[in-house]
Amino acid sequence: MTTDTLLTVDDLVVEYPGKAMFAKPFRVLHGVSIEIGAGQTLGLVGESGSGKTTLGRAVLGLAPVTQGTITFDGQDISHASRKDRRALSRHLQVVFQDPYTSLNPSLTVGDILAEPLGIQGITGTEARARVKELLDRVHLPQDAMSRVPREFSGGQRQRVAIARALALRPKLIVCDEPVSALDLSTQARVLDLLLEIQQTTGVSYLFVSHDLDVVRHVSHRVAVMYQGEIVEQGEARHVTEKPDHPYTQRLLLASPVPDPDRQAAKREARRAHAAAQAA
Amino acid sequence: MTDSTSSPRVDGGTAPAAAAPSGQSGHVLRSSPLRRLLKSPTGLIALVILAGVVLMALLAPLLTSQDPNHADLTAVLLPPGGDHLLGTDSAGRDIWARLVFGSRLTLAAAAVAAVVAIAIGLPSGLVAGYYGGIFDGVANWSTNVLMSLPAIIVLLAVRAAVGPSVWISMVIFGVLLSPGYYRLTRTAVQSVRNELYVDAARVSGLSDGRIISRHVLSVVRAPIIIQTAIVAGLSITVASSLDFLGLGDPTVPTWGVMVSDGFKNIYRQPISLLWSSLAITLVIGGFVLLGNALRDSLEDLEKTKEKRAKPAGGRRARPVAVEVGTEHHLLKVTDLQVAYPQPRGGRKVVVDGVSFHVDRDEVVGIVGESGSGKSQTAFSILGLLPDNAILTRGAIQFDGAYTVAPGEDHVTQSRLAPLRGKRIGYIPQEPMSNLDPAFTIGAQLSRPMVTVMGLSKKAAKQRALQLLASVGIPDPNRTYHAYPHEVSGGMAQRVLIAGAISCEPDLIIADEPTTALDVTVQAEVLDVMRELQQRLKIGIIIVTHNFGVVADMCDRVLVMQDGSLVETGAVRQILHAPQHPYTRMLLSSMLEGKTPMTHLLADSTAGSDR
Amino acid sequence: MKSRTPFAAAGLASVVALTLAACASGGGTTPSDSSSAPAGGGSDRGGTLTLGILQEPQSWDPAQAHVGHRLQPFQLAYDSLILREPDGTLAPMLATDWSYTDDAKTVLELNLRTDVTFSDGAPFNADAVVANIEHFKTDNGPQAGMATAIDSVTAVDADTVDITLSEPDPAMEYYLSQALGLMGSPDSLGTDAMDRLPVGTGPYTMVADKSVVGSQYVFVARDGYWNPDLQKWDEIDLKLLPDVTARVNALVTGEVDATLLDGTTFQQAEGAGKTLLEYATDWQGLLLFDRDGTLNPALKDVRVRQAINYAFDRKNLLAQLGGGKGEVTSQVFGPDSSAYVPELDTYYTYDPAKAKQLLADAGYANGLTIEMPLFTPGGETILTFVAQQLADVGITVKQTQVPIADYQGELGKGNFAAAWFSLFQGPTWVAYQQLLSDTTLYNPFKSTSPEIQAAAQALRTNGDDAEAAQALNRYVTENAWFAPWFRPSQLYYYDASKVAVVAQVQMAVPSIYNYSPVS
Amino acid sequence: MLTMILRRLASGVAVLIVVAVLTFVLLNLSAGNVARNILGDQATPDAVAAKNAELGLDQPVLTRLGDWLSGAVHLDFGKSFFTNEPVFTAIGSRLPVTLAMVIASILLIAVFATLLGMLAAVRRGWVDSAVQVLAIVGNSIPGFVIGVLLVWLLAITWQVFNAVSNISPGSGVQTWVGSLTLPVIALVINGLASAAQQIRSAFIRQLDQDYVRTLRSRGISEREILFKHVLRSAAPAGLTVLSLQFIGLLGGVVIIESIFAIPGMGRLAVDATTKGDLPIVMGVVIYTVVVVIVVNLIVDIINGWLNPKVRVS
Repeated sequence: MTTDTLLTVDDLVVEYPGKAMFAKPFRVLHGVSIEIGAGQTLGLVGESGSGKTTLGRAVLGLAPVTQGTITFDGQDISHASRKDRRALSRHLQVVFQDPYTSLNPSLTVGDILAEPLGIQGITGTEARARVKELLDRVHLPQDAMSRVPREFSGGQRQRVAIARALALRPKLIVCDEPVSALDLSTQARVLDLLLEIQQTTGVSYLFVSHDLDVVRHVSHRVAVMYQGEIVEQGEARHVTEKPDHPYTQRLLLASPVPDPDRQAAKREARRAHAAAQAA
Repeated sequence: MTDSTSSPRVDGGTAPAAAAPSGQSGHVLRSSPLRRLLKSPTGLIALVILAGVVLMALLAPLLTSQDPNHADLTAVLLPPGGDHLLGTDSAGRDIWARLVFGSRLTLAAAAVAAVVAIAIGLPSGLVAGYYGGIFDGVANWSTNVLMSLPAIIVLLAVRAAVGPSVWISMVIFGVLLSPGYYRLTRTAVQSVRNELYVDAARVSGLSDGRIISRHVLSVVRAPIIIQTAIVAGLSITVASSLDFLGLGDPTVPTWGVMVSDGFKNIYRQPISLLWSSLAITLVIGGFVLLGNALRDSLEDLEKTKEKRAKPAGGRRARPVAVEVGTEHHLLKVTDLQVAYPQPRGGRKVVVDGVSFHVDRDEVVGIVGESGSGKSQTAFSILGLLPDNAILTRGAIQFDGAYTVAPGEDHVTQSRLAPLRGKRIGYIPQEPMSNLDPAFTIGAQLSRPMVTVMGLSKKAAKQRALQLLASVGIPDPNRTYHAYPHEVSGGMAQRVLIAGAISCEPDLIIADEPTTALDVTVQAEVLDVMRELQQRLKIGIIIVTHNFGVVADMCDRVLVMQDGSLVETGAVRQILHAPQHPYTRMLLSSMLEGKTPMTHLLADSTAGSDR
Repeated sequence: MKSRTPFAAAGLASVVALTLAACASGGGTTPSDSSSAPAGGGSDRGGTLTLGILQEPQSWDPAQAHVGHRLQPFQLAYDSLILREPDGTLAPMLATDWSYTDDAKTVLELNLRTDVTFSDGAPFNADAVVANIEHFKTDNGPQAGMATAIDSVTAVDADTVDITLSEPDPAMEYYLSQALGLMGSPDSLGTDAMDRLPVGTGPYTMVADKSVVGSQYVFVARDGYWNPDLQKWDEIDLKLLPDVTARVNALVTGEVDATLLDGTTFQQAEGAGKTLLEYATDWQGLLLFDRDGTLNPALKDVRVRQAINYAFDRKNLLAQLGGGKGEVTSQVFGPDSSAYVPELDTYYTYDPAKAKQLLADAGYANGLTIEMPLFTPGGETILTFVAQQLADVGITVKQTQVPIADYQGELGKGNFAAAWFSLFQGPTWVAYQQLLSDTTLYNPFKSTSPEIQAAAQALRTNGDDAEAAQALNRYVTENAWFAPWFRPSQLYYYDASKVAVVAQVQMAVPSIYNYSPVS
Repeated sequence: MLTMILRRLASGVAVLIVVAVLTFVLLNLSAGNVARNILGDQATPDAVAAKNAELGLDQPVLTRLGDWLSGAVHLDFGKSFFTNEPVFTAIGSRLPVTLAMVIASILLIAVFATLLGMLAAVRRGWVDSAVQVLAIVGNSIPGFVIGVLLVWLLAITWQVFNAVSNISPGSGVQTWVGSLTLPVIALVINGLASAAQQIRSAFIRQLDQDYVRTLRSRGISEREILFKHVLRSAAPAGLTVLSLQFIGLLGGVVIIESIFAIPGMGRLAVDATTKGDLPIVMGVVIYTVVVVIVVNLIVDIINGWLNPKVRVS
């Protein structure tokens, strides 16, 4: 795995300045280390406020790196300038959680998809052709180009967001809760699409989610975050089925299953686990 | 810095979303704000007035043959008529000519103030809002200085220092108005700065300048236009007030100068005051109307309401006996249909022909995706649908009496209000937004017990503390005295559950009660609900999209799609042997038990996410 | 009266406006129709008189006293050495008699009353007079110019004072009936307390706790006042109403009993049945300062100045600016002065053709431009007419705005070749001093001529030398040093059911002694 | 909370100093003819020069500014150039008039705007339309037109009120109230409609909140929801609207004072600026800024008290 490591985060600390003038800075990440190999998916799971989104944002340059390093494709990007970022954006892209706010409501889908191309100097017919290709790629109709996000459903918007991320054929896409806001069936379709894209393009994902089931389904490796630290990291199957850390165990046991009898059993297991932890 | 796992599912069943379906249908006509503006009567009136004045200014020489500055000693303060359409002023000048030519300067003066205010306020607001930091601090402080300056004194002092001039006054006034733009822009930019699409643009490497011009400006544009309409009106008011006080530039014909002249001669020729006052009032009114209409057309939030015929036979609906043999059901919904009037006419049906019942000591789950009408059904039972909702069909009976009788098109609050809290409890989806941030948890919890159950304050507090303990809150006393923002989401949801059962209702309606919670918290909250249900033997309706929750809680399940009930049955029957293809599709979308990295759906290549 | 129109109607700034127009002081000796002398008999004292005043005193120190309508409030609390009757004749007051003791008229001796005390109990005597006049010379009040000729003041004995002049001043006795003659208590002179509370020998005393700066002043009759004939009211309230609209409203609704109105408002008072007291104190028109062509060479040519005079339709200007009340004129000296020549009132007539011809003769057939100040607020209508009438004969007026507060200052600085103004018509010597002397504000270019010098020399020793005075008048009129339009009437309205009022010659409002109750 | 107040006060003092310096310099650019204005047309140039020296106007601006500031620190704002009245007294005698008028107006606006806004938000329908129309009309007619109309109708034509509100302190409460009625009506008409409209939208925003539905589901009466919960949550927005109106009234009152001949702060300010009475103008500026700072501070404190989040932290 180390041979073709794409992203390495080493001992990352992120702090936000305090609200008041001399308040102590607020530390969100306490020395986090992860690795993602080329063509691989790292699932990052944790509850709200655990810092998993911040980790993704730090990789994207949207959160301040206080300490530690982020290495992407052999290059230290911990403090990349806006200019470096522009070059980097070819290889590093993002899909956000909320498909309703991640697309500018006043731009057409065509403009949204052409934007990253334009930054890299791809314009005119070439860009138009690429946009068409992208729409195909995410299974959206060609006439979507001239429409605005408001006219699409949540799932379709998320497809647009994915298409935007794919525009420059990146090596890594940070997926920040990409299906959390979607209906069950839509979630399934979007996950299918993400898997399909990985299989055909070999892109890597940093897949952030609070849902262990989702993470298990798409990840090669899984990291579990709890209160700004990674408490467990390893092969997806291992972490999501036989976790070592009590928190991951708790997470696993808390997720309900669609079967009354198995759920009743799981409930009992959870209670037993809780009692054991308390003891 | 915030993980947003708890973000609500979009269209998780809140009423406005159901009433405004544009996000879902995928086939909404795009109507530009301008077109909407033209369609609203106020907008049209405003545009007609303003266009008229602009035309008047442009075509001034064509509209009158008189020289607005020609004084005639022998024709002073003439009444309207003859050579002078609107009469003459105190220097024998033609009022109509002055009105026509005055519109040029009046509008230009307003434009100067607006342009200066925008030129200062907009860029500084953009920079301060986008970058924050020191510039933001300095700009905010300067804004405070500007806003505490007494405008009239500044205008007077500047006038004294540099001489009287409409333009300088308006430039200064523009400076004084710039904080309005600054604040507006800054707030708008700050809200946009944290939008995900701006983050996406940053990730794409878009420069700040491009981000501002491409993503930020488009959002600020609308409020700026509205503010400009207001500022234009204000400038005219201030300019004419200065003239009225005799502090303008009298050598040029502006409407303010004309009012001033008219006011001085109010006893000699009152009508000479009329025209310019009227013109000023009309134009300011035009700007005010334009601002209002623009706001309306941009927000487009106005709920569409249908004129409803008053129910025949008086307001008070007579109680109707329920169908024989159904009295024993705790709740029975019969053929319920709920619709919303649409802005472009017609109605959108969100609940269509739904029938089901709930008995005592029974937990019924309503499952469906967003827009399936499950929350609308729940709110119909509570009688808490938005004002513009119409019950087009059906009936609801509770404990053997109709709350909505057949043939009634709206909820009779006098029937439902006494039931709410006392007989029917409600657990909402979002814990935080459903507690009043201004009151302590204890106050919100004990108040219904005082008003509904008639407990004394002391007894209510006692009981509230017990309830808090019973929903698993470790330190009830602390939580009792805490404000909502001082407790976690999970705790807040427990508080809401405690509130729902506080008056010992027979039926609880839980609308996605755990959707906003972390999965570990969800498990605990469900434990609390189950334990309470078993202890109190109450009926519960759980609205959810999560089959895990259904499996955990429910005895029976209703599956809804597009407002209709597609399948009902016992929980095991539905989960083990679903009949309807939609139910099957939903269940197959579940990830639990699936092989990782495989396709979940056969037809997932079709881009037809609903 | 229209002299007030632009100012008084201007609302806000009329306070300042009246400073400008406050030139109606007085000093003439020509008798006017004083059918009922107010200082006479009527001992029926009683009631409260409420007057709407235009301006409040800046300070109640007598050395800071002003003229005209701004002298009136001082008369409540202070007596003057000499009393000026409504017709302008001088009568004994605190001084029982006075005379020059030398032929050169440089030593004026006054004999004083001995039975008068100040309201703080101090006795009035020669020392008090000396203290007051010396204080007046040093306190730099608005009328300090009245004392410039005074060399020294000495107390001859307890009730006799000699005023020694450095050169004869024919107006000195008049001055002693005005600001210079007001006597304040020596102990209070120059103190801060006196700025706010007058201490004099006058018929009334101010009630401090009912008086509010900027609003109103309440005076009550002083017990034991030495001359009950001048003390006709139990109480006199002055309400400060700078705005003419406010004044007419107050008069109509009975909130004040008498006040000064203007051409835009008097109709309202007539309609409400108020009574008019009409008298003229001012002349109005253009001052053509630049007779030497310093600033505008065209004005050096007498034909240009005459053309300007022929360009004005005086009758219609009076009708529009003065409500038709007053008389047109071409001379700056008033009927009450020795310089007055009746036929000069019609020396210039409205004759645009002649004006154009004169301009053509002077080489300005293609027109010329004159810059004039437009004071704001208030001067808008006037300057519109000036510009229009001159434009009709080919003269373009460039209007430059000057805030009304700075108007006089700007004129005095010589920044304008010509300007509109309204000035009072005093006695000949006073008028000469104001219009033609080389120290006055209104002669910024210090223009003069041998003829004027000669007349001035004759007038210095005898202010009422009619021959010299009329020669002077003829000279400035024929040579068009000014372009006078008319003498507007003051429009003073009062409630005749409550008060009887007699006009005071050469004063913008009547003296306080001229109001008597109607029983 | 206390730190918030202290911080706001410190910032307020800084604002005060900057505004004072700016105004002082600005005014001094135009102070050329003050001595002449004081003395009038008959004063000799020597007398004018003497007056200039007496007033210190022959000193450089910075020297004068220094003198003024050192006086101001000791709360000595000097005397009026024109009336010799100490600035403190001059403002003190006019302050009650203006403040009485402005406060009475703002209280009436607050009460009626809240009632109207609430009614419009809750009832919608014709009440709502009426408030909207009222707001448009109220916003469209300039204040001086309303004032002039009122004088013309109520005082001159019908003679219901005094046209002129010249107030004397000795004249009893009744006269005082009577004379202020008309100006206050004019101010209220001008401010009420827009305040009602904004309070209406604040109410509508609050009524749309989730917790309102939850309160209803608990069986709490509509009246209690409205007056206890919604009113309280809408109050900060309403207070902000009213505080802005208050500040606006302080400036706008000059026109009303002019029409009704009321000897208040506005007229004092305009007269003093026109005449070049620097000490008075500076006094008025300081007073206005202090009032603005105090009003904002009070609003912040009340808002903090209404909002538990701020209160606790």
